[in-house]
Amino acid sequence: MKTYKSLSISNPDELVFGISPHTVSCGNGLVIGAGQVFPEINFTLPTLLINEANWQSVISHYHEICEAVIKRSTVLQVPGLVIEFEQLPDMSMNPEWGAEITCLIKQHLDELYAATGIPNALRVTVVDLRDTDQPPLLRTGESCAKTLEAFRLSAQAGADILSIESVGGKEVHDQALLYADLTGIIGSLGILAYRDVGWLWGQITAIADEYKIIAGGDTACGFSNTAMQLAGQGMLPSSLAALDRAASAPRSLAAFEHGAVGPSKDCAYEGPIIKAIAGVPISMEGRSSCCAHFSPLGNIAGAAADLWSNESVQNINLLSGSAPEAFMELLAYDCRLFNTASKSNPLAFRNLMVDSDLPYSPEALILEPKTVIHIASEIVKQTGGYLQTKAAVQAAYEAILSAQNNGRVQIKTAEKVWLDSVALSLSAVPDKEGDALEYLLATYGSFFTPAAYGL
Amino acid sequence: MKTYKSLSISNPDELVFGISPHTVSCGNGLVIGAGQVFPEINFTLPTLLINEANWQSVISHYHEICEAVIKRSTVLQVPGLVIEFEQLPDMSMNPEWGAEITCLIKQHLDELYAATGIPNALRVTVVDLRDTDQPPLLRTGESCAKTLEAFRLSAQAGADILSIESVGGKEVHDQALLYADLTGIIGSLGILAYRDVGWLWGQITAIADEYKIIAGGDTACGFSNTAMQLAGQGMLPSSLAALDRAASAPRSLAAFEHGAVGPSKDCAYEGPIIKAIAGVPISMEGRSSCCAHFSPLGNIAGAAADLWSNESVQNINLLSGSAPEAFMELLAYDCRLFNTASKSNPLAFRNLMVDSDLPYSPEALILEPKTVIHIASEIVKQTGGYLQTKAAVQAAYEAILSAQNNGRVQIKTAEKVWLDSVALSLSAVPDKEGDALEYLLATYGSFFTPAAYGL
Amino acid sequence: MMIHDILAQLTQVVALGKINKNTPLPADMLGQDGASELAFRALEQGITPQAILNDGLLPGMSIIGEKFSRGEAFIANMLISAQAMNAAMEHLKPYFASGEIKSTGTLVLGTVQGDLHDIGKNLVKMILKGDGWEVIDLGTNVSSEAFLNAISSHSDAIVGLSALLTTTMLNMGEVTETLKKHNPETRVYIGGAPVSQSFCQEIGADGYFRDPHSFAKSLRLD
Amino acid sequence: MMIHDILAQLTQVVALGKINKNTPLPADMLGQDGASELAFRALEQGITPQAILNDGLLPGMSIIGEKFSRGEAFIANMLISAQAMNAAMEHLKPYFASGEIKSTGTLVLGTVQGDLHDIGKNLVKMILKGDGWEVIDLGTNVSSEAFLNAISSHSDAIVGLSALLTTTMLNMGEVTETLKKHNPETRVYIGGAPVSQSFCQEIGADGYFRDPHSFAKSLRLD
Ligand code: B12
Ligand code: B12
Repeated sequence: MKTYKSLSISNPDELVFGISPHTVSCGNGLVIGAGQVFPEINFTLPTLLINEANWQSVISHYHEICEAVIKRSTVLQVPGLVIEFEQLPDMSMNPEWGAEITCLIKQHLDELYAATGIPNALRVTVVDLRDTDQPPLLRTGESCAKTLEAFRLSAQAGADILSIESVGGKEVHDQALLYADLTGIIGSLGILAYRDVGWLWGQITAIADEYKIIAGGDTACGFSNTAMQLAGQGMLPSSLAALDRAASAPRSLAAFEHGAVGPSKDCAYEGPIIKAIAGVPISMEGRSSCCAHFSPLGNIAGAAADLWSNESVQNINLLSGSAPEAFMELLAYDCRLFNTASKSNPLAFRNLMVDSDLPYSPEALILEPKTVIHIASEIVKQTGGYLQTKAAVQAAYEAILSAQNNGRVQIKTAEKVWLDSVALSLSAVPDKEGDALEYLLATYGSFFTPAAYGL
Repeated sequence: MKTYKSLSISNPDELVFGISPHTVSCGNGLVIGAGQVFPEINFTLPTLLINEANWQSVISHYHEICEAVIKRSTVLQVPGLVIEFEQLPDMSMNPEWGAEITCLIKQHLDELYAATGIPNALRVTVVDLRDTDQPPLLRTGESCAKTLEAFRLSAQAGADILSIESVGGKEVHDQALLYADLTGIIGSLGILAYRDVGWLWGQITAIADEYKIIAGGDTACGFSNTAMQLAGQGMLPSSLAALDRAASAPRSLAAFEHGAVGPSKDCAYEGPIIKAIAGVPISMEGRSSCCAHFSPLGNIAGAAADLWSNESVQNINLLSGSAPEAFMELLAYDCRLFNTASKSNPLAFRNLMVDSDLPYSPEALILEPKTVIHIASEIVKQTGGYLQTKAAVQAAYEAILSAQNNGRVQIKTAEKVWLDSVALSLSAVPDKEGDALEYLLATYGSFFTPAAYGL
Repeated sequence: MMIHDILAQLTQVVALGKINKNTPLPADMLGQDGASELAFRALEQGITPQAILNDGLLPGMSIIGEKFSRGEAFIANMLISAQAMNAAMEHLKPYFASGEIKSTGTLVLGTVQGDLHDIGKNLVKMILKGDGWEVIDLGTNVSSEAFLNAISSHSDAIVGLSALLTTTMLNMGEVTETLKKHNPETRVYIGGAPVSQSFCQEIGADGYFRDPHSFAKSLRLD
Repeated sequence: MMIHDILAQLTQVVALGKINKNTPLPADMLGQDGASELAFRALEQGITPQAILNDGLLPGMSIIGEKFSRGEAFIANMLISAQAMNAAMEHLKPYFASGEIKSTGTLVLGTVQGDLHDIGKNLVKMILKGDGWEVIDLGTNVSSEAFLNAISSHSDAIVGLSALLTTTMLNMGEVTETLKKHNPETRVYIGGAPVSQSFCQEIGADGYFRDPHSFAKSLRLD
């Protein structure tokens, strides 16, 4: 296990799109983080049951999507391309199904490379099936075995990069989030999720090594993107979602402590913090993923991106063509902006993206390069997931407070009262991991089993 | 009739997004061209027959769309909003239908203004029904009367801005385009379309004046966007589409000679040339309209935009929400980029957009500010649509040649032969409008009637 | 006017989320009576359990619900109000069992087969509980048979289905069919991001709701 | 080997778009024989009209069609080749009338009611003509009745429908129904940007094609 005691990028002005200290070479001649931002296109099935009867139709959808996005990339002469195949539950439950589609997509990418020389790679994201059981077993049982088998078969079938949106700790975090319980949030992310990600990525890295492919990265999607969505629906204070984002960084960093090398996963908006610490290339999504979810991070998300993604879009028809093809066009143009800026004044463009979102939301503040570096540096001062998570939340809270005080960021009236109460709640968060674990057991004991976390 | 003998903007560095010499005030407190770029959101029905039986369903779609886009604009705090209601044929054929929807949308916008103070306006685009007859009658007959009635009822029902994608001359241009016949193209745009736009906008301006609303502008969509689409499908040389774009500017300028004041219509990519000449604010669309059509102009289209549009998207569900809401989010973020850049260094961002597309296509070259000003200045040196159109094509051709020679723009191998032949074809284009008209009559006489053009 | 007083107080503590004397929130009510104490006292005063529920507790939930709808409160506030209400309900429970008062109704709820998303479903549970519904939560990845079993032992229950995937949403059709075949009277309601009104009609369900509040509201009107 | 020679020459001039001796293009063939002269001469030499069509003209169209598909030629080249072919066909026409050779078939084509977009439809016409089809173009905004009338007088014709609007595409269903009711054997093909394979199945049409080339190709295989 690797531990990060210092930052890979400590100057905010070096945290910029397209460049990361540790580049990643993968797939058909693609080098990520070496100066260019590449599109990472994502897609999914339209309304369609996945079963044997529909299998031919499923396959044709993926063929059709590949043809469309490859055609568009070629026309727009993208400098490189990543396709993410995000499996749907049935495809991981039946890993041969996932493998068949992996193989199909890989073939399209190989043909693209042969025909045009456009470097490319295939990311396969397996579904984390391990919360089928309640409480989740995580390290044992059939759903764990299936999840790992899905990784193995995907690797065999031609995946270049492996990823997952892992769920350990979520069963507690879901509860804590709704009650805005900071100790619960920090404990579930810093103790439970942190331990699970470490264990899981040990397994994934072993598979990646065996097949000589890349262990990409994880995402706290089920944690902080849920928080972001809930805040977007007015269910949670936006500042809570902001704190939750910071809190998720040590948990996602654990993948890199256990062998992942990037590119991190697109929906991991904690990516910039990871990039600052581990120096790995990251995938990000912003306004380009308006097809998949809304967010207060549309532009600022691009500030440090090495891949630029649309998260997901169904294969349905728009007026121009299929939706995946349309979003391929959008990504290609966005990447042209990134890469043209790289040649002249990348910082000016980065700051434009940052400044355009910053005033409107504390969630955007967390992605501001200066704040990112501040949070990252507080994280590396601590040892172990729990203390790191607590420090990250503390740093994020201070950043929000000071930005509120000097008027850099709007805080909605409704959440000012809540924000005022945070200092008190934070002071109640235990200093010792053991105490926090006890709290989790006392408060949420019915939702999780310590054994699932090797506790 | 106004004639333009000099440029409103003659310095390429003053041709920039958000600012136009003659601002337009309209709707609920909206001022266009005074420093900010506003989103112009567009939408249409999903697959659905428009008839009496479905009318309630049609109405609910428009309600639902308005609620969604207004919610998103409010959440993202847009500085202003234009909604374009682009009618579908049945709504102009039954002008009360179009008026009912106009009224419905206007009400939503009034509520938005009352609730949030976000300035806004409603553009209504009527369908040009005048080519129902073949050859089109244009100035007489039932379809002409219906088209004008649709304008009147829309104005009555609450439209703030009137627009149309008019079609006079298209019946000849369609043919000439497929045969890559430059005399035919220049003649159909410079004589026929130019005359028709002038006549039609005399009528529209009168209606706008009567209701004290804004006569927006026209678009050569049926001409040069068709050429762009055909070039995109490999049917025409991209350079021909580029020449056609330049050729369409005098035709669309005719609307401004006859009382239109802007904002021009989103799909009028000839907008920047018009802005340089007439100084009016323009609406543009680029990567943001990936839902509606593909183009080689995704970024460069933004260089001089005063409104930024998505052209059109059906009211269907994406994973995030409805497609109109998703594209509202995209436009809002794009406008944040524009408006944040305006505060610091607008030219740097403009040049980024320009430089990112320029190398890839001669069609992009036509939108480069320097080239725009060159073409515009050649246009104002001439008098009358025909000579202006010829001069525009000549200027565009020279720009393409020189950009090809100094390697600034890629020309595909397949079209080099064609480009080589252009000099000869251009030299064969008559100097006198009368000769060109004779040519049109001889070659395409069965497609049009001179009387429809007052000839 | 004692009756009015104590019910009004109950409404207030529910809306504020004051569960009992010992709970620390809201800070300015430290040591004061909460919903639990007040409900106990109201029963002592001879106020009917039905009146306590209808005129004391439920109006409190409405107040916080409305605040929430206006964006002036968050889900945590709702949840804590629901806890306050539940604390009061503890005292009323015996009367429910004896049939003296009737609960609003029973909702059988679950995320359909193949789908593990459950936050939306959990919110539905919490908010309907707050409205006095008894909720039988079957969890995630729930098969048609499991729904059928649950409904067999609660024949007057209504059913709520949740799905977040464009693939699994189709399983809602199967569940609806199975349930309606067994008992055409069973009302089935659906929700979740990819679902829509037209999809609801397609599969023959009885209603689609964008969020739990509109669901609860509509059930109140039934 | 005269026969082979002149047919090969015909193929070449059609592919290059050399219509007749006097046409200026291609510049390096100025004054040379074009399709018109060569077809006339071939008939004189006693080559059958059917052979001229099948072994001279159509292969020329195939060559330019393939070049077009590979992105090495434009629609204008196709159209000029089609003109060259038509010039040659002028000499063959009498034999068509007499039934000595058969044309590929008849296509009744139009843009459906409510829709005035016609460039796509016109391309279909041009390309199918180039493949030897007789095309009856009903224009735009064509009602079901108009299609029915046209098909009544050409009972063995196939039908092509075009639509560019999400609203008018639904009229394709009505047209198909009307035509099939009248004669279930009538084959109806559809195209246009918003249309798709699944929509085609939905309305019971016989085929959807993304572009005229794939349409023509598939008809060739029939
Ligand atoms: C959080 C999340 C997860 C978490 C789930 C955590 C959990 N315990 O639920 C995790 C990380 C585990 C996850 C996993 C996956 N997810 Co997920 N996930 C999300 C995310 C980000 C938010 C969902 C959420 O909780 N929203 C907040 C809640 C409150 O909203 P809601 O569920 O819509 O509920 C509201 C209403 O709909 C309504 N409601 C809901 N149910 C009901 C029922 C009734 C009766 C009523 C009246 C109302 C109602 O009330 C709620 C409150 O208003 C969405 C993104 C998005 N844009 O929604 C993706 C999303 C749903 N997931 C997606 C995908 C693809 C997956 C995975 C397949 C990814 C993978 N390859 O691993 C897996 C599948 C897991 C499985 N087997 O089901 C896609 C779905 C794409 C598709 N094809 O449909 C989405 C849209 C993301 C994306 N844009 O690509 N996901
Ligand atoms: C040019 C154009 C026009 C021109 C039409 C010129 C003409 N003579 O056709 C004008 C300006 C008149 C026009 C008007 C309108 N248009 Co229009 N138009 C377009 C545009 C830009 C290009 C269409 C085109 O010619 N493409 C090139 C041809 C070659 O492609 P194609 O038609 O798809 O055909 C190809 C294939 O589909 C196939 N094919 C076609 N038919 C068939 C048939 C068969 C049997 C087969 C096998 C194959 C086949 O072969 C062709 C070659 O590959 C599109 C944008 C777009 N993205 O497509 C909008 C578009 C179609 N128009 C649109 C709209 C809204 C309109 C108007 C209602 C606008 C208005 N408010 O006035 C009016 C309606 C007029 C009417 N009554 O029909 C929308 C449709 C939205 C919707 N709801 O469906 C579009 C998509 C623009 C947009 N993105 O918003 N339009």
